[in-house]
Formats: sequence, structure tokens, C-alpha cells
Amino acid sequence: MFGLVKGLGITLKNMTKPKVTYSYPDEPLEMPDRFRGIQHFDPEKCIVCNQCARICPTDCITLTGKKHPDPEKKGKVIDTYDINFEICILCDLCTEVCPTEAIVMTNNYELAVYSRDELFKDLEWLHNNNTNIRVENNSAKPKAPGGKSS
Amino acid sequence: MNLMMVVGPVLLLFIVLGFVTYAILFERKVIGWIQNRIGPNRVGPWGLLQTVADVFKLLIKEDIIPAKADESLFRLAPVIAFVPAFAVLAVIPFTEKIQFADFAVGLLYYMAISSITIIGILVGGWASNNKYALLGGMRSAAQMISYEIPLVMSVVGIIMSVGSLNLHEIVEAQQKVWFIFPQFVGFAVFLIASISELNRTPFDLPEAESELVAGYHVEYTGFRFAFFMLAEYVYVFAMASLTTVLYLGGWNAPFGLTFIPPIVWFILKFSLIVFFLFWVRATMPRIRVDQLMQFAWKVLLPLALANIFITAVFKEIPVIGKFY
Amino acid sequence: MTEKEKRDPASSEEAGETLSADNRAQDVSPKQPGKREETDRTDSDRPQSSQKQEAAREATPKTPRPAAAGRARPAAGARNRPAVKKEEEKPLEPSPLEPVLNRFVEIIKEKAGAEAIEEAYVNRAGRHLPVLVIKRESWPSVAGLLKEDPGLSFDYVRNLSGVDYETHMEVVYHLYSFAHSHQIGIRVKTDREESRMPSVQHLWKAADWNEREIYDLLGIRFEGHPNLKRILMPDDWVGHPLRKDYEPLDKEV
Amino acid sequence: MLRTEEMLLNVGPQHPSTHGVLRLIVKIDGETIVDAEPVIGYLHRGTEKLAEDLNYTQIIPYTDRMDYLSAMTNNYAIVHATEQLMGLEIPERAEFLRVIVMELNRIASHLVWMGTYLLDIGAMSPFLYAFRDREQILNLFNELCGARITYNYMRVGGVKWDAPPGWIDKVGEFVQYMKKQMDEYHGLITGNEIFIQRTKGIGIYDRETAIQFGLSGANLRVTGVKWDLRKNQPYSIYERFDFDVPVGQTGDLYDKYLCRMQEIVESLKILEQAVEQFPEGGSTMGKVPRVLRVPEGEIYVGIESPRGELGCHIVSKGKDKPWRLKFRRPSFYNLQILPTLLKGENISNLVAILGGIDIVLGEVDC
Repeated sequence: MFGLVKGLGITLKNMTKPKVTYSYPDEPLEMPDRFRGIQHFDPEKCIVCNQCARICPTDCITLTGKKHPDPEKKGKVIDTYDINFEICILCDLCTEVCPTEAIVMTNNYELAVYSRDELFKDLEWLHNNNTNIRVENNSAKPKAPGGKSS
Repeated sequence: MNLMMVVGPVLLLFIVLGFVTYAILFERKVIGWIQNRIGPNRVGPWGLLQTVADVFKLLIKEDIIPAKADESLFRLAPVIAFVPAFAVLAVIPFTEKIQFADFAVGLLYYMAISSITIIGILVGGWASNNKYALLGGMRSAAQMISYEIPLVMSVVGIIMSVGSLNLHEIVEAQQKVWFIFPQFVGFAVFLIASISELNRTPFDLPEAESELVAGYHVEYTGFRFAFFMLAEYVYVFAMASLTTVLYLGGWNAPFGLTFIPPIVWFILKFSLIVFFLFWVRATMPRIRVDQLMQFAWKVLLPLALANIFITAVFKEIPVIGKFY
Repeated sequence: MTEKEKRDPASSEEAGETLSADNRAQDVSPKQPGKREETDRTDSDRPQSSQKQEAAREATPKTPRPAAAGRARPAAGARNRPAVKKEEEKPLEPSPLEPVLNRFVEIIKEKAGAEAIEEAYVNRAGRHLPVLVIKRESWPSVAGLLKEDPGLSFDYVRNLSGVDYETHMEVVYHLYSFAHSHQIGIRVKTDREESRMPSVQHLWKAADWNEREIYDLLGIRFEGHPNLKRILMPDDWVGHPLRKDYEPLDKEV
Repeated sequence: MLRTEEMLLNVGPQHPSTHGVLRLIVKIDGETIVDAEPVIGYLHRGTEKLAEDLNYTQIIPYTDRMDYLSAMTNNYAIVHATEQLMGLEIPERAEFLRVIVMELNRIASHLVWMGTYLLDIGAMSPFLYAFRDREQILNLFNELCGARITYNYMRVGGVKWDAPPGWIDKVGEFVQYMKKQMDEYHGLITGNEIFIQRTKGIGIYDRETAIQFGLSGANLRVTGVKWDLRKNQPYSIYERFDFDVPVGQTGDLYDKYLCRMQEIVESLKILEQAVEQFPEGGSTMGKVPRVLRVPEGEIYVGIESPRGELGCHIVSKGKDKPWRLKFRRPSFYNLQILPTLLKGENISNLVAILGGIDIVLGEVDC
């Protein structure tokens, strides 16, 4: 009988403890800096090396490059860049292999949409998704000499 | 006079419906606080309209009757479950003057009418032609019958002390000493048996979510489901008020503080019991069916009989006899 | 598929073991039990050869366990890239579990006949697991032996998996014995087309569902299994998905 | 004798207490179970087939989704097997980070088990308390690797992220907080007479049956077999920490509850020592070639996940993609014993026994 009474005592004590729930829809929920949210894409930095499309486990990145507009510069410029968020699992491998940190994760996670075809994000949308971009990136971009060896 | 005969019950019905809506909300809030969360606060200020929204949702929900269900019994079951719950309130003396029917066998009337609900639940479980509902119905029939007896037996102690079944007189007999003190064993048995009558945790076997999905009301949707929930909470109202009347001295003020009106005392004691029911629901795990049966027949019943025996013996002893 | 391996990995590894040993020098410098620092690795032609930390334990008598069950390994399991196989490497220092392997081989040879065992070697990468390749015909008797023989008494199935080598199919058992606390790896080969395998469900109950899963995914029929039907795929599924020649329903995925 | 008729009852795949999409076809006579046959495969995603044309780094996000309650141990299983096959050297700091995150994940997984187990038995509040404490662990993981459930944190050769500044002290604080919380759980549940009645003496099996069925983890230790891979076949740096392996006597459900709660306390002990001995400097990633070419060979490595022995059997033909990857999933083995345990029990016990063996369907169906 005493176990039950002790249990009742504990639940009563818990009634007085502060509440731990977030009131999410009213106040936005901040995520820590390293949070893997929706990607942000920066076309200038991209060198169309296709590394991200190759590493993606679910092959949801499709990109096409085109010749550099002014003749004397060689190399390619990104033309279209789409991520299919129906199957993207936000595993952060693409930002890891990108040599120029062209694609970076942000802390936004609101991805709910009313129709599936809104989930095909193109270059322009990814570029505008530039709020609270991740500060500390763990990408293949060569660190400044003497930087943290990681 | 006959105007009061009509307006009174309608008024009581509204009070009870009001109680039910805010009891559901209060329960969800209390269990929320116990579990370190806020409880419903989205609909209306501090969530006050939450239950109203739920009832409205149930009203506009599609009312499905399973194809292979036994049509007429399926419709009748919620009615059989709800009507006794409300009919039982006629006999409860809220205060000196507020009582709908003051007849000599009030307590017997309460016990008899309240056991009709078992039939409602059994018919509901059987008619919905669903295995889970059938199991739920069987369990609740076995549980209610086996807990009806200790419930009644535990009250015999009070009847012997007061010498009458009239609830009004029972409350008057508790002017000086509430029956909870001399009849404490009876009170304990009564409380446990009443929790089991209400099908609430730790005895909520008929609608054990984790085992039978939802027990007897698994196939009920829309307003029929609301009727079953209504019946359950009106019974909470009835059982809590009966406990207050029998053991906590109805409208009598403790230690003579009579400047507070009796109805307020009644409400205070009543909500204490209701809070205790919610509090137990948030803490206790569920008992197994066979343990439930053994507990009723091998623990509660002997305790109730022992209580009767002790009351009889104490009545004869001159000094403390007057308390009994 | 790249040009077909002339020998499947197991035997080539075994050849690597006994015929030629790589020229890596292994210095097993004794270490204090608690302290663990980078042992000096001699550079060799293999990019990743290195000393595992466990080497320290093998040298120090700290762990009460008998050497036979010792986990230590003098050299990492990585071997030469198959392409550039130099023959004149120094033979690997015999793995501490060699005697254990030989004991298993003797017991089985003497009790289940000499031809039961096709190959026996120590899998260095896998913490020196003694591995036997058993003929399919004599597998039921050897399995019974492994379970009942007091010297072996393997009563715990740690893992049971099917592998499709395109040239043949194979079922791999990893067994452990609580009595002697030693473990063994068994590989039984069967041909690809109508692949059959004697079931060991009567010896170890754990094998029941595993055999059903291997049948479901690889199509190896286990004779003697009470209810050999699909466990993961829907019952009316056609084909066995894990086979290399399985063409998926919708190529797009 | 009254002629009774047996009834087939479908428990699941959508049922509140099957912890995922498990379907149990139960033949019951009244309330006693005559025969139960589990039907699995509703969550089969063919990870092993997919893995055959993914390179090793790409497989890691898939392993998060196998045992979704302890994704760190899944990551570690495949990463450890690959490193073992390649004979790679893992830097000190990475080993410590791995042990810390795995033990945190073990505590989170046991908390989920305890919460849902009490919910099956009928008590509502412990579920919320367990998730309140687990939330703190998830926040720690969110700060470390950016995700709460699917971490994708480990890489072949080390770990992806170093601990952010102050993270290790937060782990230390959590350990102190959790120790106080354990008394609350013991007060609320361990002494509760109804809980004892519901779990003592139910679902008992002896040592031989457990070994016969290849059970592992708490299900095996509860019958008295002291078999914990962190102790018996030590991997990573588990030898440096002293912790003991809780073992039950009777093998009933109450013992399982006590064993798992004691395992949380042991993990807290490991965490405390790991935080103490955490190295200052050191890199988090060993020397790993850009394109992982795993040498030819075959390997089976088992590690101790919260549910039992999680093994990874890799057959590699020297390419950067595994030729065959097989996971030894503890829940798949632990579920096999359910039919024999359920014979003669009743429905309420079915739920308690099923909750007791602690299965996760993502892992059973793989």
C-alpha cells in the first residue's frame, strides 16, 4: 500500500514543478547552430564539380552547369540546381563534400507544404533561403592555414 | 409546484452538463500539471472552451454504424448507459432544501439504478460486433458485478449507525462527527469500489487503451461516443456527491464554521473527491482482470463484512456507542 | 561487374596467409596495461597497415582470459591489394588462435570424416576468428557435432547470413560457446541455381527465422525447416531481392 | 465442460502497444492465448540491398533509421566493422566522443523503453517524465551533430564534429541531474504494488531457452548469463571504464525492469568517467583516404546496443561499395521467443511481455 501512497506523493510534488513544454507555434523554436535544416545555395561559389550530387545517398540533387559567359575565364558556372525535398533526408553529406561551401545548411526546418510539387526547390528558392545560416561549417573547403584541424 | 417539477430537473441537467464539460477540462489540466505540461490551452482563454469544441466536433462527426452491427441494440446501448447515470441524481441531497426526491430508500434506489449501466455497456460491446468491443464488454460486466457487492456492503455500516436508508437523515446524523472517522474501513472499501464502478484507473479494464484499443466503445463515433463519455462523467459527479453525502457529512460545516453557506461546503468536499479521482488516474498502473476479481472477492468483501461486524459490536459498547 | 575474381575472397585471403606473408615487420613492444599510446608503425607498402591497440593486451598478461581466446592480433588484417600480390613476403606471425583452429579441425576430422572440411583458416581482420568451410553434404553431421560435442559445445548463434557470390551462394554461421567461451565461423557453399541447404533449425532455435529470412531474400531452400515461407517480403512476392541477378520492379528508385 | 470456441484476434499492425508495425495473429480461447504468430515485414526498406550500391559514407545515414531509438550505436556498428576490416587507427578524442554519445543514446533508449512499458501497463505519468529527461539528451545531441534522432555523426576513421565549447560540461551536469531523477522513478514505479503484481513472475524463461533463441542484451542477462559485449569482447575504449553488468535472477518482467534501470545507472557511471578523462587536444578524424577502398575480406563484428548484440557482417571485394552487408539485429532475434512466451497467457500479459522484450520494428524489419 505504501508504494502506491509514495507514488501519489511524487505525482503531487511534480504538480508544483515548472512546466517543460515549449509553446512552439506561438514562440519560434531556435535550433543550435549546427542544426541540419534546409540548405542555402550560393551560385557564385559553385564550381559545378558535381560532388554533392554524387555523394547524396538518395540522389535528390540535380544540377546542370554551362560554359562560363565571358570567354577568357575557363571552368563552368551553375545553371540550374534543384533539390527534391520529397526524398532529401537532410543528412548534411552534400555540405560536407562541397569544396567551396557553395551549399550550406541553415537552421530553418519549416518544410510543410500543401502539395508535393512545392517540394522541388530550385536554385532561386535555395538562394533566398538565407536566414540564420550555419556559422560553423564542416565542409571540405580547405581551412585557413593554422585553422582548427578537424 | 408542478412548474418546479419541470424546471428543477432541467436546471439540474444543465448544471450537470456544465460540470461535465469543466470536469473533463479540469481533469486534462490536472493530469497535465502532474506531468509537467500545461494541458489544453489552445481553444478559448486558458483552454476553457476546449471541451465545448470537443463536444461540437463529436456532434458534426459522421455517425457510423458498422454494417454487421446489431442496429437497434447499437443505437440503444448509449441510452441505457446514460439514463441511469442521470436518474440517480434525483436522490442526492445537495443541501438542506435542495433535494429532488427525498424518499425513505434513497440509498437503495441509488445502488439499484446505477447497476443498469452495466447492461448498457454489455449491449454496446456485444452489438458493435467487434472482437475488441466484445472483450471490453465481457470484462466490464465481470468487473462491475464483482464490485457492486463490496460497494453495497461497505455502506451497511452507515445504515446501521443511522438506522435509515434516507440520505437526508444520513447527512443529519453527521452533524457532529462525519462517518469517515468511525467508518474509516468502510470509507476505504467504498472509495476503491467506487473507482472500480466508474471504470477508472487502476480499474479501467473495459477500455484499456493499450490492450483493447478502446474496449466497448471502439466502434462508436460521433454523438453516440459522446453519450458514453457523458455517462462516465455524470457517474463521476454522482459517485463523488454520494461519497460526500455518506462519509464527509454533506453540507455540514466542519468545526462549526457555519458562516460559509452549506452549498459551498458541499461543493468543496465534492471537488476534493473529484480531484482525488483525477490524481489517482495520473499515477496508478492498471490491474489485470484476474487480479481484479481476486481483489474484489478476497480483499474488499471480507473487509466490508468485518466493518459491519465491528460496527455492530461498537454500537453496543456504551461509551463510544453513540458514535456508531 | 569487374572481371570475375578467379578465386573468391576467402581462398585468396587464405593463400595470402599461408603461402606468402607480407613483409610488414611486427614489433610487439610490451606496453603498460593502462597507458595506450600510438605504437610505432613501420611503414610498409600498404597505406593503412597499423598496429591495433589490442596488441598491447596480448603482450601483457593483464587479462585473465586464456591466450586461446585472447583478442589480441599482432598485425592488422589489411593485406595487399589483390592486384599487386608479391610472393616473397615474410610469412605472417602465426595468429594466437592457430592452435584453437587446429583443435577444431582435428575434432571434426576425426568425428565427421576428413573430407568434411574444405578449408580452415584464421580470419585476421575479424579478431582472429577461426573459420571453417564445410561441405554441404556433411554439414548436418558437423552441425550436430558442433552443438553436442563436449569439446566444442557451440550453443549460441551469434550471426547467420547468406551471401551471393555470383559464382555460388554461401551461408555464413558465427557461433559462440558459453561453456568454453570460444567462437567459430562456418561457411557452407551451395550452387546458385537451385540452391539447397540442410536446416539447423532443430539444433539452434535462433536459426528458424534467420533461415526463413535467407530463403526470402536469397532463395536458398533449407531442407528440414518446418515452415519455410517468406518472412519479410509479402507472401505473393516474386523473386528474391538480394540476389545479384534480381531486376528490381521499378528501376527508377 | 462448456464448449468454448477459439477466436482469431489481430493485434496490430496498427495497435497502441506493438511499438511499431508488428502484427500478432493471436488465437484466443476466452482471454487465454492458445497460439500467437508474429507477422513482420511492414517496415522492410531493403537497407541491405540498397547498401550494395552505396559507398560506406553513404550507408551511415541509412543505419540511423534501423534502430531509430539508438541511432548512434547503429552508426558505430557499421563504422567499427569497416575500420576493423581496414585496420584503421582511431584518434583518442574520437574514441571518447563515440563512447560518450553511445552511452547517452543508451540512456535515451532505455528511457523510451521504460516510458512506453509503463504506458502499456497503464500508468500515464512515467511516460511523460521519461520523455522530459530524454529531451535533455536530445538537446545535447542537437548541439553536437545537428539532429535529434538521425545523427549521421560517425564517419569511418573518426567522428564528423568535435564537441562544441562547453558541451562536455553540459554532459557532466546532465549526469548529476539524471542521478537525482532515478530516485524519482524508483519511488514512483519500483515500489508500486500494482506494478509489482503486473510484472512479477510473468514471462519467465530459463537460461537454456534464452541461449537457444540467441537472445542478447537485457533479455539474456535477466536469466543470469553475464554477457555484455562491452565487457566480454571489449571494443573501442570500454576497458578503461569500470562499470559492472547488471544480471537478473528469476528472468521475469520485474527483473527486466530492474536490469534496465540499473543499466542506466551503469551508463551514467561510464559517462562520468569519460567526461573526467576527456583528452584536451587531439583530432577527431584519423588518416583516411579520400575514396574509401576497403580491402578484400570478410568480417563480423558485434557491439552492445541497448537492445542486445548489434552485429555487422561485411563482405568486401576491395571496392568502395560493400559486396554484401548484413546486420545482426537484436530485436529480430529477441522477437522469436514471443510465441513460446505467450502460450497460456492472457491479453493483459501479452502486452506486458511484448513490452518487456523491448523490440523496435525498424530494427526487426531492417
